[in-house]
Amino acid sequence: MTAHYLVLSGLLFAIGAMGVLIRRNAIVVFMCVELMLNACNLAFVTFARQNGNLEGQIIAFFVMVVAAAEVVVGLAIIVTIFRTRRSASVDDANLLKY
Amino acid sequence: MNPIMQAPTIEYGTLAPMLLVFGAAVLGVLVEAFAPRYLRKVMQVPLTLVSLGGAFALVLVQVIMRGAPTEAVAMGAVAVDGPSLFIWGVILVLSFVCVLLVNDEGHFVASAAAVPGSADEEEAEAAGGAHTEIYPLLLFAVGGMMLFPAAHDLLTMFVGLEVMSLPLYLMCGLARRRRLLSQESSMKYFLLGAFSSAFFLYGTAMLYGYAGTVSLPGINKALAGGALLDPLLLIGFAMLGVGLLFKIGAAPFQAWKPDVYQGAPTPITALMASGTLVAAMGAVLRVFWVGLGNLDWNWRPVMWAVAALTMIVGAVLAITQTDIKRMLAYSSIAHAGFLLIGVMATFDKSQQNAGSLSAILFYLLVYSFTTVGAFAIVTMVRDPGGEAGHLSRWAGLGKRSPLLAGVFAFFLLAFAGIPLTSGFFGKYAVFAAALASGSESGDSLGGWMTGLVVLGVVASAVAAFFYVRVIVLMFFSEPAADGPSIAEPSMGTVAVIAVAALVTVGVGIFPQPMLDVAHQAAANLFIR
Amino acid sequence: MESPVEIVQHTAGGVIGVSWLMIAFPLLGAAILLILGRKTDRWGHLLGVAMSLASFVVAVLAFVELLGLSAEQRRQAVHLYEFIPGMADMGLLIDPLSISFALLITGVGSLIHIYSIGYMSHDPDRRRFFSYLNLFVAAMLLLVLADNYVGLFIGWEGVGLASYLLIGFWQFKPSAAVAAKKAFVVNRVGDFGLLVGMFIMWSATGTFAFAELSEKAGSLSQPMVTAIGLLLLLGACGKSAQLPLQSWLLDAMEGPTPVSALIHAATMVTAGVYLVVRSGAFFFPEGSAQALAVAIVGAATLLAGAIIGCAKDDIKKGLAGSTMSQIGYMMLGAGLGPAGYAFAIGHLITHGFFKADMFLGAGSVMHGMNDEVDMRKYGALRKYMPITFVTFIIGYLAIIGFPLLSGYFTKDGIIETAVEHNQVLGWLAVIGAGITGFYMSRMIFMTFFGEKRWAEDAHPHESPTVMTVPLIVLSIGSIFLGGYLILSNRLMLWLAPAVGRPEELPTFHFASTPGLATLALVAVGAVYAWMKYGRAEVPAVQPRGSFLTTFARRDLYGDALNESLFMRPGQWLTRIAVFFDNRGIDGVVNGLAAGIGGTSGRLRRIQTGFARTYALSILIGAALLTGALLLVGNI
Amino acid sequence: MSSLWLPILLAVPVLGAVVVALLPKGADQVAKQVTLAVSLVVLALTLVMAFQFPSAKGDRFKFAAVYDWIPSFGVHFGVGVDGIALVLVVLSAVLVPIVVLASWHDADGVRTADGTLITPKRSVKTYFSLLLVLEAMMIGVFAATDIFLFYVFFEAMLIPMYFMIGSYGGAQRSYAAVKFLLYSLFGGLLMLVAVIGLYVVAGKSTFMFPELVGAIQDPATQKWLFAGFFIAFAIKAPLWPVHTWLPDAAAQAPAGAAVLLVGVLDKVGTFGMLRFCLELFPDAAKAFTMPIVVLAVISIIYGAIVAIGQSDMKRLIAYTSISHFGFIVMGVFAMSQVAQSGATLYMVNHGFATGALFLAAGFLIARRGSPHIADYGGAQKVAPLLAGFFLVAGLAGLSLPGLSSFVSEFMVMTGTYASKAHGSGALTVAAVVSALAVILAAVYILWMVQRVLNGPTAEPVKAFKDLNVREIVVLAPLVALIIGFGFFPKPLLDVINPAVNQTLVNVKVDNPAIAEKGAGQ
Repeated sequence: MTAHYLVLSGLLFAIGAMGVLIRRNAIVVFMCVELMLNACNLAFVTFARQNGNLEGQIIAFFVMVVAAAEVVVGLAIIVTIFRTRRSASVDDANLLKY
Repeated sequence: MNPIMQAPTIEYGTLAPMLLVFGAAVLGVLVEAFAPRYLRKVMQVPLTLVSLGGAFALVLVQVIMRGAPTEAVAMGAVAVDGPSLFIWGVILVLSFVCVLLVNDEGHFVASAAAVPGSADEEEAEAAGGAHTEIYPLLLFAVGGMMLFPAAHDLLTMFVGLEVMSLPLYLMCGLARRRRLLSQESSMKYFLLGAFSSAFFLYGTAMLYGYAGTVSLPGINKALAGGALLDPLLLIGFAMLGVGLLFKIGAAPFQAWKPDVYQGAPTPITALMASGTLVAAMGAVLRVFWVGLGNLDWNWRPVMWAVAALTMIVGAVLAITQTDIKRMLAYSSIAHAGFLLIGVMATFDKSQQNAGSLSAILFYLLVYSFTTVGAFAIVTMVRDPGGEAGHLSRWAGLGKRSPLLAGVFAFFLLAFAGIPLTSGFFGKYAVFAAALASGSESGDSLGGWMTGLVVLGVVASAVAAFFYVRVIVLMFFSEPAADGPSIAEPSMGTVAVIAVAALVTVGVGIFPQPMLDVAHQAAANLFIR
Repeated sequence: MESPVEIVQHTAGGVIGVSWLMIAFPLLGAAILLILGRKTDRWGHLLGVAMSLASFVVAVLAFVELLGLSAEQRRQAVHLYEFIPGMADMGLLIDPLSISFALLITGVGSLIHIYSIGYMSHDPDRRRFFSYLNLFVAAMLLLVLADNYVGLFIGWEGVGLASYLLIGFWQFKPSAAVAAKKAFVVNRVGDFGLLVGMFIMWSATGTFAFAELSEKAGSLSQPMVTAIGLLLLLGACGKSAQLPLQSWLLDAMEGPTPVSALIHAATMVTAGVYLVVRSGAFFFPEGSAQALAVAIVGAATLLAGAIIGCAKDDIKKGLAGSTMSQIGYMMLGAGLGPAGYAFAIGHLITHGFFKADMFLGAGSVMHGMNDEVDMRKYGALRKYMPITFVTFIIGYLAIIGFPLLSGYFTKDGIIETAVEHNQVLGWLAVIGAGITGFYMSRMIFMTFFGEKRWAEDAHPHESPTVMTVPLIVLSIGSIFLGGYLILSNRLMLWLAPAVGRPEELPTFHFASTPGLATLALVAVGAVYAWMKYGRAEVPAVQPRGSFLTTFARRDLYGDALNESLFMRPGQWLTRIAVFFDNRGIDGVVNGLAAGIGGTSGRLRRIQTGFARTYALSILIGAALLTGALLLVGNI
Repeated sequence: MSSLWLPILLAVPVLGAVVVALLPKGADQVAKQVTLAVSLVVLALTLVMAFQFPSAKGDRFKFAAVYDWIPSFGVHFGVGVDGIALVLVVLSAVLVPIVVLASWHDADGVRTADGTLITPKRSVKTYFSLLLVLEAMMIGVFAATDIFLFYVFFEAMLIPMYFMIGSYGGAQRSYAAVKFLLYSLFGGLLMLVAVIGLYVVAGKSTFMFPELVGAIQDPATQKWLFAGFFIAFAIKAPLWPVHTWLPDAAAQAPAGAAVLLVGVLDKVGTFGMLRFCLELFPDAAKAFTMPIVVLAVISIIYGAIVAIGQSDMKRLIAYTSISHFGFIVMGVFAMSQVAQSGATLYMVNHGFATGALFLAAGFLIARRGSPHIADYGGAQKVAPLLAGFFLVAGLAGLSLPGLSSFVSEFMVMTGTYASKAHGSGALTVAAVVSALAVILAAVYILWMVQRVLNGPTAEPVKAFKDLNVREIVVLAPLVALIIGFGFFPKPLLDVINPAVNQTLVNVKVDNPAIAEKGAGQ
């Protein structure tokens, strides 16, 4: 009965990806990425259950740590940008192109 | 498996180089935490250089004392084999060189947090000290670069990927001049990087679901038996591919490269263009060949298309670039394409693999050194507002400082793959490997390999055009009245350029020694 | 045709052994004059004359030595050196034919050298003139002495070069420059024929040597021989200004008069005749297609030349027309096989004398009349330059074939043989003789008789001795040579070892039907000319003539024809080709480059700078990758 | 036992180049003298070598030297010369000193007779060190017996020439330089694929030419590899329709560089066809002969016609060269001894003839400051010596008998006509058609002569000075060679013929009638 979980994780991942594409606010975009990571976690845990070994669950913990680190870096960058530009919109930052 | 957990064993000796780098990084953090500001730089620089140099020494020791070890260490988490050691060596030298560039004054912002043009930036400027955090960050990145290609299971690889990327995201934002561009590049790099690594992770999950393990050999074993059309497998595989191809900047995942390369501080660009590419290429090889070797008849056609697309996009788009760093970014995309030709030349049943592998390693070596040299020169051509990025500013450089322009022209010729430069032999090695494997019996796409090589040839002809274009600008056109100034180079920069030029010439005339090294490294392939 | 006498490799020393000196002397002269340049201005002309005389002496000695040998020994091959290993050697063939030419070339050549001292005395570039003359003599000698076609061809082009340089000697005159170029190019058309002919010889026999060729020619297939013959004829036409390649000769009169005398009357233009006679093997048997072609070309040209001669007011062009016509006679003769060869060569030699005589005479007239060439501005000159007048008259009588003068014998010989072989051509030749009578008389009357029609500043006077002496010598030759050569077939017997001879020797009748007919027609022509130009007043400006006259004045529309057939289309072709090259081929190349550039310019717009667009591209990429994998997997 | 001749011959100019490059700023005069000295030394060495050639040992490649270079690619530093290579090496060695003298002032900023500056002052020592580097590579490319080494020189050669055109040429120089480089580079890269393919398919794990002869048997493979090599050489030669880079490059390059470009660099193409395309892929060569000969004939006629229509002296000469290269290619592929010897001889003679013509034209242009024929007229009156040399060079260009190019052109055409290699009459047709160029050549050369030298002297031309001593020293040797070999080509042919026979043996053409004919009794 693990299929549902996989579907759910798939949905979450898709939602996250869509969010990245649709939302403008950098923070929100970033949260969507986090959502994708968590979708992965769900998948891992599910598969761990399915395969009957613990690796997946352990991986989940690793991912959380990594995600946390990512948050630190990410927020730092976004905040700096916000301070300089007074806007957190991803689209405002497009001096670099072509 | 027995219920009792045994304590994991770690081969410290074998892992020493990596551990040294990470250790130094942690130490660097402590220095940042406790040492007074005026002491930090004095302590950080030697620490960094020594640790990198030491690590390189340790790699040499490994090779000399124990030959090329081929073992999976740390409970099969890390594979220390010929290719890893080779890549480690290259990365360590490159990063050492890049540190020399980083050292040079004036690349990095005094206080990243301060708003550009604000009072506290003034003050930070006045205080003088730049961010010394750059050094530990760089060390962490290097550590990641070492772990990434050496990882023996996908989890370790993911961790390595992140450890490599996160510091780079930050460092991209630390340019002193043109800070808006710098910050923008850092944000773009960060968001897209995170996005792609999410794909990587999801792919890992799918493969875990398929194989029940994330260790590469395990996956390969599962492939040997299991159904090859399982959607889990294919989807996971594709997602994994996205993450990796993003890092080497293969089309259609190349979009970030020009923006980031242009915005980031040039020394960091140099590091990314050389170190990151090398590491990512290593990872690609390991995943596709160790992890998915049994699936090659399945992924090679797809990789064919990717390689072709990458070469074409890189070469064609570069033609109309007007910013030197952007142009080099596209050229590195094109070169990633050439490297993928080499990747194509490795497959499960081939006797050629050792040859192809060594070709790729050789190519990585020569290309990355030339790249660092080129970027080092870019740092020297300055406008009042910072580096003179726009190509038009380079007009007539050959008249004003023939030596600098000459060396740069030489690097460009090496990129173009003109004989008697290292670049030529790199290209030759890869093309030769591809044709050789293509002509082998049992290659699923024999003739197609030739086609790909011809395509590569055409691409490099197109690419030659924009390298030549820069030479034309520098030598055949009259200098602008208010031409850019040539920065008085620091010892570090000079050393960097000298090393790069030396490698480019030396390997260009006597490639044999380097080839031998590459051969030995590739002799007994990756451990599977 | 099997040449009756084998060529023997010359062994004994003697003059023949060093006969290459004939070529070496003038060549050396030319080299010295050209290399030392202005330094030699003072004595250059003397050196030129000396060298020419020297080689004349050698020729005479060789001639004497050859006389000393028995008929079977009279074909001496002198091997010089290996030219193109395995293909051709440099070697000379000293036989009656070649030595006769050598004598003519060096003899008349020397006289003209001497004459030129006076004629060119006022020209600052006299030294250069003499260097070219020497160059010409050397090349011409190589042409006639070489023992194979390659050597002959080198000489062939050498004389072409000399002629080019001398026609364009006053190159600052655009007309001269154009004429020179025209002469060379038209000649090249002939050379094309000669070249292809040589290709065939080589691929068929693997040799270029006259000796081997005349042996192997018999074994070749008839079509091949015909082809070679016709191609050689094309070459001959170019050099000898025969139809259809006649157009350059009249323009060639732009050159100094001695040049016209030496190159464009006495020697070079007769090279075509030499070629045909020398290549007898390929025009065998007489009456074969190619031989007939030669005769027809000759007949056609002798009429064309004569007609042109009638309409020219420019004395030199008039003479040039008559040269064409006379060479037509020689060709006609040469087309008749061994029977005609002797007469052709004979006429060639005598013509060399009397035509040179008249050209030099014309030159002498021009010398006295400030280089005026329009006969309508002459008249009554006999009183003012008597020697010139007398010598010219002798030449005149010779050419119209006044009984017992040189021309009479040689031309009559040709006509009679022609009539024997081919009625039509024969009688055409007779008619031609009549026309000759007319236009030559016209020239005489307009120049030396009638009223003065001079320009104001003209002060005619007799030319200096250095010019008149050659005239006298030449006129003496014009009187006696013909009779000496033809009567009792001296020339025919002399040449026999080289070119063969008909079974039974002809006997010269003084009162043959064609002969008498010729005389009658000539008389008619002369009288008509007297009525028109001697008795009547000669208008100072050219009157609008009848259609026929215009036709003749325009050189029978030869130039117009070339222009509309070759020049115009050629110019168009060139323009088209250039356009195609710049726009077509190069256009494609540049277009390709531009295309790639444009693509790049358009593609880079995809790089919008929006992070989210990049993310989208990543997502799409992921989808593609997955799709592709599934696809490949399912194949 | 490997001889040191060629390695030394290669080393001398390289060292010279280094020395010149390291000279202090402003030592221009010294740079020139050093360059001249070095090139003369090279010439002397080459001549000594050439005279020892007949007695030297070694079956085909004499003065052979083989050292390992890149063992893991099977690449050797292998050099050695057969007759064909030797004459071309000599050609290069002869032309370089002449070019050095000719371009003595090219980098100083050329002024016209009336003192207007055509090309600005540029770095003298760079120019001359490039020249020496180029010389080394020219010698190397002909002497290489290792295909990889040949390729390296083949490509590396482009760079010095690229800079010589690009920074010392005329107004359009950078366009011309880039066009030249990219065109050749593209061809070269295709050839690279073929080179690798040859190595892989032959499976001999060596690049040494002698061992690779006859290594490829499968006709299909031969065709592909042949194509790879041939396209590169056709671009280099250049053959219609990939010729358009030459007029631009030659017209923009300084006269000296143009001489080396047309006189030597382009010969690498025809040399490569003769040496590599034929011997490595005989079957393919035979299979492709007819189409290639057709292209050659097109080049001959087309080049001549377009030349007639040119208004720029240097472009005109370039197009005449395209026509001449057509002859060479035709001779190479006629597969008969006479034709191929003629073609080889043509490579040398064309070097001298076109060299002289380019230099003479260069001297005219240096005086007038314009390459346009229309800007001249009546030069003969004011500069008879220059005019004389120009005329002789031009006549050599229309291959007037008695001048060297005639012998070769005649041999090519005769050999092609007589070639029994293909039985078919097609070759005879080709020969006849190509003979039409004899007429066209007269037109394009003499018309140029007429417009430049003859006629009333144009105003700006009146200021011309005649040749000075340096210029005479430049042209005289060339003209001497042209006339000398015109009457006595035996020395060259005696060296060439055996090598060509060897080629024909390797190509397995049974063409006895011609072969033993031409071989010389």
